[in-house]
Amino acid sequence: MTGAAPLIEDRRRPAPFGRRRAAVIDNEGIGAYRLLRCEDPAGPSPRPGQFYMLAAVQRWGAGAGERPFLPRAFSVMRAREARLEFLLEDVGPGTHRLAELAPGDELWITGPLGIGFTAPVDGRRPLYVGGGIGIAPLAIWQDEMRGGAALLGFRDRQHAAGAALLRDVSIATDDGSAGRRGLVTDLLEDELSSDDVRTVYACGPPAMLEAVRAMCARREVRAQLAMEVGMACGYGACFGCAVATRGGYLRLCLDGPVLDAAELESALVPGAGH
Amino acid sequence: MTGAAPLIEDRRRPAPFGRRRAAVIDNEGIGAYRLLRCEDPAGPSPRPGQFYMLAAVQRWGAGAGERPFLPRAFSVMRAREARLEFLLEDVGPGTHRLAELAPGDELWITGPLGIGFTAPVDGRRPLYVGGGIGIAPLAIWQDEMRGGAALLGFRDRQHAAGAALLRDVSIATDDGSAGRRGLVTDLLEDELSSDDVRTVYACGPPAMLEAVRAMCARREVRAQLAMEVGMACGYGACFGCAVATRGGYLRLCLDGPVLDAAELESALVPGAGH
Amino acid sequence: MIEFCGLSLAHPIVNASGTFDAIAARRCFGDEVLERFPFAAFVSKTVTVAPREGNPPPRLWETAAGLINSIGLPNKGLEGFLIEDLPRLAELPVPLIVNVMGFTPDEVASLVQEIGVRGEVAALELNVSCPNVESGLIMGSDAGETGALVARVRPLTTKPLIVKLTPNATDVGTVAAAAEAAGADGLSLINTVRGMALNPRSATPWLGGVTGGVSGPAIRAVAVAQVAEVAARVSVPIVGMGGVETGRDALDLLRAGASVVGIGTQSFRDPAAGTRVARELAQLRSVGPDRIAAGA
Amino acid sequence: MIEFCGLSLAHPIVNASGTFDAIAARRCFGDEVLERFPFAAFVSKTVTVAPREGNPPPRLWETAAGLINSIGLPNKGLEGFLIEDLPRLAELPVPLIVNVMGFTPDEVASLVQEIGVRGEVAALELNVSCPNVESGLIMGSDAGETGALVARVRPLTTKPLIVKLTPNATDVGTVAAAAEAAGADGLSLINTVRGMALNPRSATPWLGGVTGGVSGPAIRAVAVAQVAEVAARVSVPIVGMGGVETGRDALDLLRAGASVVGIGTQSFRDPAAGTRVARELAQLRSVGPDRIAAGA
Ligand SMILES: Cc1cc2nc3c(=O)[nH]c(=O)nc-3n(C[C@H](O)[C@H](O)[C@H](O)COP(=O)(O)OP(=O)(O)OC[C@H]3O[C@@H](n4cnc5c(N)ncnc54)[C@H](O)[C@@H]3O)c2cc1C
Ligand SMILES: Cc1cc2nc3c(=O)[nH]c(=O)nc-3n(C[C@H](O)[C@H](O)[C@H](O)COP(=O)(O)OP(=O)(O)OC[C@H]3O[C@@H](n4cnc5c(N)ncnc54)[C@H](O)[C@@H]3O)c2cc1C
Ligand SMILES: Cc1cc2nc3c(=O)[nH]c(=O)nc-3n(C[C@H](O)[C@H](O)[C@H](O)COP(=O)(O)O)c2cc1C
Ligand SMILES: Cc1cc2nc3c(=O)[nH]c(=O)nc-3n(C[C@H](O)[C@H](O)[C@H](O)COP(=O)(O)O)c2cc1C
Ligand code: FES
Ligand code: FES
Repeated sequence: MTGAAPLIEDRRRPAPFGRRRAAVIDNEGIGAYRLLRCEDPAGPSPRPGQFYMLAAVQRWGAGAGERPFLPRAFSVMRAREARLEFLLEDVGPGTHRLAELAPGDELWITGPLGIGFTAPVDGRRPLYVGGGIGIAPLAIWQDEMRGGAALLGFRDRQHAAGAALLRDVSIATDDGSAGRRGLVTDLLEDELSSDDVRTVYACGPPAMLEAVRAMCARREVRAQLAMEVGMACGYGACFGCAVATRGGYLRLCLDGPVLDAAELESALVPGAGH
Repeated sequence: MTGAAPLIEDRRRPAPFGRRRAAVIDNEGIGAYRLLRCEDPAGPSPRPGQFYMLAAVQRWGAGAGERPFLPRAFSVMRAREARLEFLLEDVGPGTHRLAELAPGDELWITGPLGIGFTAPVDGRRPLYVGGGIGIAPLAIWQDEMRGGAALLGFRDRQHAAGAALLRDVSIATDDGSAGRRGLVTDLLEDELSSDDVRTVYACGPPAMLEAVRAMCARREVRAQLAMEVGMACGYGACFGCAVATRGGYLRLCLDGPVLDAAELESALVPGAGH
Repeated sequence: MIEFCGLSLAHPIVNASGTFDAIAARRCFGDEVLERFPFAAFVSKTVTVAPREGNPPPRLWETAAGLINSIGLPNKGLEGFLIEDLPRLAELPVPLIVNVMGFTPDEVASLVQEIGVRGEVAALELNVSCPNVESGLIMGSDAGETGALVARVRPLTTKPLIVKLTPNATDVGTVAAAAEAAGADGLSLINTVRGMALNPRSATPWLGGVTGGVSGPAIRAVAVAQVAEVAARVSVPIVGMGGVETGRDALDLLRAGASVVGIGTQSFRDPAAGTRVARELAQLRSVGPDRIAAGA
Repeated sequence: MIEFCGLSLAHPIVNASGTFDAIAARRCFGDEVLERFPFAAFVSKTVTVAPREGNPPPRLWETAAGLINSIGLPNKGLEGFLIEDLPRLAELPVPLIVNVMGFTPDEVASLVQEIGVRGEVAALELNVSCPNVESGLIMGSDAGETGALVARVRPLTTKPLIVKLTPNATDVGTVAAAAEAAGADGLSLINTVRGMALNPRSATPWLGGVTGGVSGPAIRAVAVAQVAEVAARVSVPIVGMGGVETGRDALDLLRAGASVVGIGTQSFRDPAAGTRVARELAQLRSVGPDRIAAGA
């Protein structure tokens, strides 16, 4: 599928209507992350960059008895043979519950949702820039693109274990415990200095995305950003996932989560990140 | 302790202040019921007829994400060597959750609470009348009284398995699948016809308690009824467990759950039972 | 088939305004949405005269058994609605109810007139949960203001007029009675309950709009109370909503006095929730009351 | 030590009126209740002039993340309170705040006068808000009535007067401002939110009192909103309550503008909940804001 035309509908595979059950196959620790795999015989194969709304069938509303109440959004990290893979980090009640699921447990899933990445044009080569859990959608995209270098930033060595999920990686960590000490944007700066005939595909925390956006804008490098923001529904129903663009607010679940960096004045989305 | 003076404070063993954790020892099926045993090293030994407020430490608020929210009241069925036994039937979200607890799980318990039974006076002999799950407080009381006949009514054979928890029992079942076909009050009618020098101790559904109350009133047989009504707190804080007596409403958790039948105009408490 | 304000509905479950965007859902799920449309009528998100961007984000906060939203009624405005959205909403397999709100009686009048005249539109829902620009108070919290507004716009359309009440009022029953007296054909309630959350990091309000509205199971008991209160005061039919999750919850609102039940937040958890609730409701109604209690 | 309306409190956690009966708790738990008293002040259940039996049962219904109660203010009446309860409440190791309600201004006046004069009493809380009792219109939902009532009784005692507001009002801020202007020393909120449940078997109202009041986590977001709204309008200190379960919830109410936090329904789940919440709150306050967010 390399070189797919940038038509919107090529970037969106429609989802079956309504949530459906999906059996958990396994749930493996990868450093600081969990790789959650489930069956999805009824679903179409997603486009890279699309996401799913996930909830556990059992005990979604458990624990302290309050949250999680709504489903949570997760980028698909890989999809093959009617199986979906998600990468997640336990950062709150929803991800905590998903992180403890075991084979035999069930998920509610709705998806694929949103609009994914488009291939580079004009002979540019892809460059993936990921921060932390943001590596997830880059993995499936790198697969489909059949290559391209990945620059990945992590907090520390434990998180950097996630880098094994991509190929051709360069790593930076905040504490220098793996790869170069520093930020992934330091790697990006070097890379673009030596070769800027690139299209950048980035996913990560808001501050990282904003640095990538600004750097690419300065160098006139095209960039697509897979963004995150709190979502209640994931399919355009609640208008809760508004992101400010040059053209006004858009619903990230419907017109994203992948946005062209040129649409944004800033990628510093309020309320996102940890 | 046979022949304990009917002083209120002899019928109430005060509880440690605040809820405390109690490890589940086992949770055994007995016909249609569950016998739930837990450790309670910190608690005093309860008086027969007293109750505890129970909640699971984990997943109290789980399932559909709503109920159970408040703790639930359970009569103590036996207490020895710092272990408490409860008998319960799965009739709703709270009892359902308790019914699935396994060794190693933990309970929140508060108790013992309320006022228990008093021994017969004037040389009367005890007679226990239980309906369904209402056998629980009669078991510990029969132990302490060192005997006395028990008349027990159940829906069917499966429920009648609970009769094994008492001694000297006569059984009636609604469908005749165990013991005599009919109501426990038929057994009581026969028993009182042949010997009414008795004090009746009854626990069961409202309709049964009301029949017992009326029958005993007619024959001028003293009766103590262990009653049930919805409770939020169990320690007199919410005023939610009001039961109408000849002297006005009382808080069943504080001035019951064992009431002298003579105090009641009717034992048909609204909102109780299934 | 049930009859509601002159509309024939296949079952009593509709969506709550602003909680299901049929056009967006079609983009996400394709035409399966039309084939398996979960609601017996479709209620649009609120339309205002001028286009609105909506409130600054964040717009959502998850709370105990509920959600607080501060969306701020983003919409394309009257003209955008008529030109872009109405033709697509007309393709839905169910009657269309258009929800409108104005910041002045004149605005409401032009919304009612221009939307009411369109053949695609089966009925109008008047959202009166908006602040009066002069007094700052919510119009719908005052019986006098609500009655005057309804009386003013009632003659402007022949279509059924449903007035959507706010729960943030001292005396919803009196507001409802005033709306009925002024000519409302139906009432819908409850809208969201005013609520707020703080950012755990900064201790400032989390929502860009500062306060928001609570929806979901947390407000269900409030909905049952207000529907019962209003049903006791009026004889026009009621769309009951607020925290409905299951057929049993829908049944409770019907028993409290509603004729039709709206599903809001629950659709966020499952886009097809309306279908499930309608099915559960039909099942509950096909058994006797005792079986209902047992199956609860 | 914190200062609240002239009272010195060991920490900012008190009980919400009607959710902890210190006399009953002593019967259940013995003197351990005094030794480990969970609250920095004790607020009595509402006292009325005449004794009250309370509402017919059932009085409780469990709902999503909350409870609906229809208790109906059972109490021994003014005389019974003064003779039987006051001496025992005086034995508590903390200041005593007596909550009172009258069905007429005269009743309120005699309650304030006769209770305010007692040395055992540190402050009075005026319940103008109970939704369970049929007193016709609820006084506390109207700024004029509330202001007039407070002005009338203010001169009758030298003790601090806390006015407990109802959340079932269109405009709580204005009621609060009227209470302050009329001389209230403090305000407390929120009382329960009007709600209702149906008997699954009979489809009739479950509660003997027909409607009731919702409390617990379900109303927390409403409490935060109303406390913030009132704090923006008045300068007297506020007792914030509604759905507090953890120290983090208490912190939110303090950040929203309260000086003291009340624990209600949570005490039903654990009699010593007040102690835990006070401890959690102290821990949260001893760390920086970032650690607070992380530990939430
Ligand atoms: C399109 C998309 C794709 C995503 N892909 C992935 C992925 O592949 N892997 C992954 O791990 N994550 C992914 N995320 C993020 C993931 O959805 C969130 O981490 C998750 O929702 C967190 O839920 P939680 O309950 O664990 O944590 P929460 O407690 O919900 O915390 C998450 C953040 O939400 C905010 N927050 C805190 N409390 C509340 C509240 N009560 N209500 C609302 N917001 C609150 C805070 O900013 C907090 O830092 C994606 C998000 C989007 C939108
Ligand atoms: C002093 C005392 C001692 C008891 N001892 C025992 C015992 O030894 N063993 C035992 O099994 N049980 C005992 N019970 C009864 C036990 O407490 C109840 O069965 C239990 O509370 C049921 O909880 P649940 O969540 O399983 O069911 P619920 O769904 O709470 O159903 C129980 C009943 O409550 C009512 N109800 C239904 N929904 C609601 C609601 N939302 N809010 C309020 N009420 C509702 C209905 O009448 C229903 O039939 C005792 C009760 C008391 C008061
Ligand atoms: C995200 C969101 C957006 C809403 N937007 C509107 C709206 O535009 N117009 C309106 O009248 N009501 C709106 N509502 C209120 C709902 O229609 C409904 O009255 C309320 O959510 C209660 O129902 P629920 O508990 O089932 O969600 C909105 C509710 C939510 C949660
Ligand atoms: C069972 C019960 C009884 C109550 N009784 C009173 C009362 O007598 N007087 C009063 O002012 N408030 C009363 N309240 C209201 C509480 O004081 C408090 O305002 C409310 O419950 C909100 O707090 P919570 O969510 O922590 O329970 C009562 C609440 C409950 C749940
Ligand atoms: S998450 Fe609901 S509209 Fe995007
Ligand atoms: S259960 Fe709360 S007073 Fe009895």
